[in-house]
Amino acid sequence: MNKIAILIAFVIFSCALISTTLILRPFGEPESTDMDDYIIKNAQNETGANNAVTSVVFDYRGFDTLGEATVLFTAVAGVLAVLRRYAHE
Amino acid sequence: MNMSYVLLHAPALLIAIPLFAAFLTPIIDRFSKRVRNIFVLAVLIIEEILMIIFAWDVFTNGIHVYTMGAPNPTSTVPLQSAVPVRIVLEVDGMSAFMGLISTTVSLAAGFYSIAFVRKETGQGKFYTLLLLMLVGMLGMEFTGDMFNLFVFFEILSIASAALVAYRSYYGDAVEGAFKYLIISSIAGSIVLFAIAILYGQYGVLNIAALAKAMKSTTLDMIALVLLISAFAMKCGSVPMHFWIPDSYTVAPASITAMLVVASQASLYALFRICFSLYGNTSYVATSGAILILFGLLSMFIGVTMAIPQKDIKRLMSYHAISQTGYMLLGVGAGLYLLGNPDFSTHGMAAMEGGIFHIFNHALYKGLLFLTAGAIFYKTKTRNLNEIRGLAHSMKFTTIFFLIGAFSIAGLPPFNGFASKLLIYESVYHVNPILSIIAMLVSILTLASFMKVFHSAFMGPPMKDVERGDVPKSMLFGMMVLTAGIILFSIIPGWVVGHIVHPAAQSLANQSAYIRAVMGD
Amino acid sequence: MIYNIPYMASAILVIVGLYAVLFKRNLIKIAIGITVLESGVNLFLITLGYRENAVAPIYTNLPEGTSIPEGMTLPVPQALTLTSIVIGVAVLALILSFAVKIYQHYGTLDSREVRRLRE
Amino acid sequence: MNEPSKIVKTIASIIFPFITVYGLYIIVHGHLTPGGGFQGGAITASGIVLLLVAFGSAEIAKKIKESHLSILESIGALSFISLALLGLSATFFYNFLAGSNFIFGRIPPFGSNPGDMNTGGVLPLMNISVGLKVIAGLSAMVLALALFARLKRGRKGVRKK
Repeated sequence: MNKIAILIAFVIFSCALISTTLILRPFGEPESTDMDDYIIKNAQNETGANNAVTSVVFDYRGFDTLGEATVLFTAVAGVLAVLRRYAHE
Repeated sequence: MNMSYVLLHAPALLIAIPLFAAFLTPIIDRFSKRVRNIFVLAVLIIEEILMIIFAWDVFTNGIHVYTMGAPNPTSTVPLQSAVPVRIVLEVDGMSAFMGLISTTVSLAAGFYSIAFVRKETGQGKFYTLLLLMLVGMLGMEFTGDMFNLFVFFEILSIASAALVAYRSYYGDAVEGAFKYLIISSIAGSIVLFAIAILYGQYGVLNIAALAKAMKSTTLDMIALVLLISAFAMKCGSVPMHFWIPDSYTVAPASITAMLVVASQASLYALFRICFSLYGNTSYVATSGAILILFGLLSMFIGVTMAIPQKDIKRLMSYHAISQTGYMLLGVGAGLYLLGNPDFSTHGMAAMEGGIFHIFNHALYKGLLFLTAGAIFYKTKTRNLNEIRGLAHSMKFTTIFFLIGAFSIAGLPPFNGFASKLLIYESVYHVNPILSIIAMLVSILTLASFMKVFHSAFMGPPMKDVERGDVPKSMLFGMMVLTAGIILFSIIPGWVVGHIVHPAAQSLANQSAYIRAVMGD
Repeated sequence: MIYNIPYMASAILVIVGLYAVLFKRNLIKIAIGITVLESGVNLFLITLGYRENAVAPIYTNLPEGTSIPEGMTLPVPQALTLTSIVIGVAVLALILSFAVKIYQHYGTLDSREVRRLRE
Repeated sequence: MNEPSKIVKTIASIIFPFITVYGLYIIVHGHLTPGGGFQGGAITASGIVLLLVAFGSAEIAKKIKESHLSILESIGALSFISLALLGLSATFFYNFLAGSNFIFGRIPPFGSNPGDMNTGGVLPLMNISVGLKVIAGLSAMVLALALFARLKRGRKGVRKK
């Protein structure tokens, strides 16, 4: 019973994904690119970096990168905490 | 350091301070354990104070925006651009309200942990992860950017999963954490897929900019369904609730109290998406109806599964599912009525009830989990058949448990009653059956907790339990939450008027949310 | 139809990954499923940033005659993908450490034999 | 499990410096060419993992301690967030070095150029701190898993609850 419910949910989810890919805009022709065009044009004079991707990673969306570094930090702390030695060992 | 400077930078500081402290904790831990404990508590207290000041400012002066990395925090949209380019933090009444809940419960959990995990190894990691959970919650609540929401969602999930597995010498702790992490990462991937669909259509990631550009296409509908299912999965609503008892039961008690708030952060994200992102589309009534349905199922199934439980924390976990149902019901009814002429009367009251219930639930369910942890600390068991007569030795814990139990059952004059009454009265106008089910669930909750009280605290005292209550730091942690409950029980009218109403108002007012970022 | 093949590839990866997570019994296979699922989502993100006949948005030794900005791919999806890859690594590490710990406790990786993971 | 052969050990110790230098190059040139702190850090950490595989975890654990790596990671993360906090004169994450003519403060000419190390403001500094963090973090994670697997191999009794 439980298994059938999971299977139905899985099939519905798959159909949603496939239909998404069919009706999404054509590959390689983005429609509204205001944010990205602004970054490409202004990355050099605002941040001084030649690499626009790095300027996005550390400047325009630097807060995301801080979060990302935190995720890695969290995972390391978690792994070390889970695999630690116990007092009674 | 004058006050206006702090208030201007408060959204970033509130996230940056615990993050900085979390990075610093492993280093301090090497030198002195005592200094580390004091440091962590000091950070939590500073957070609480700063959050209260900041929340008061938000409730009186309206939305705060903070643009990361811009020359000026309020310049959300650059001059040559039509859309926001940088990450914008946007704190409105609802965000500040959730921030208050998170900091309060973290403070209580921090105090409680000092004694509770004293005998464990690896405490440095424990406190680091606890601070990171706070960071994750505050980040989810303050951000105005979809992708940023996802990043903090993952920080919160990973930190919580690691803490659920903290007592990894118990096999089932690791199992519960495994399940939690699998569910979280599936939910995270689905959220990211939905964000990608939205980005592919509109080319922006800011919630306000997306809401302004929203065209109600089929893709938007698919994205909404994906987002609702992912966040409902993560907040423990019924179709995907099975992970809640497993992970709540095995986590250390202070972490279980934090997990309650962590799932409320997902609940907040769910509301934010339904109201602020999809508020002007034609899906509002449908998604409101879906939330009401989830709420009803959660309420009923949660409480019926709670009654036969023998494990005290497992029982409380099922009650947590059931109480989540009240919040979904209240806010869902508000969403269902949004835009109707009825909204200003019943819809608003329903939302206030649901939102007030979020705070109440965090307080009393946090308190109940902490008392369950105190019982476990004393007796080393969670089985209700083995526990009895604790009222003889643990006087304060008994009082705290009774306050929490009366509050969760919605007995007057406790705060649980105030929020439930708002929900009963207002959802009655959507459909009378909803109110009747809600009241029935409330009665069953009371019965269930009276059973727990009778079997755990009454009767002859247990033999092999030393006398005396739990250590002071644990009592103080419980006291923080009890003080909150008592405060809210004495002046519910003032709380609803000055804290809950601004939160509900700001959640319902989508145009103000958009205007704060995009200008007029 | 043909223009959407990259999207479809990513959707199929997501579906395969989800299938492995939902219907496989071995904990390591579940971890593999999560990784495949995340790869699918990452691929979907990065395909959204592609512009036809465009180069990477890096000005160091940019080819002559590249039109700015139309000749460059979108930088934001690349940054998002980087972030989500690192998150995937973090999740995978934690899942594997849980799996190791479960193996230590029960001597098996089959989720049917582990009490709480049965469903 | 057998010890890896001498060939593996020799090749690993020859290749290791090259991997490290390549990883560090990717880190410090992050603002000019494809790459950055995360990518370069992962490459450098993979060199350490290579040593781990070739020489065995016990051998490596004598030289590098998990707790030291954990401290190093904290230092990387702290310097990253401190760089972000230093921008608080304007906003959190404000790039206060760009255009200041101080270290890394130059602005490159618009359009195609050969690339100048001395540009990018705080970006190269952030790349370096994130690189440090990723090297330490990934090595600590792999080392912890390897050591744990080694520790438990000899033990017969599986502890049940």
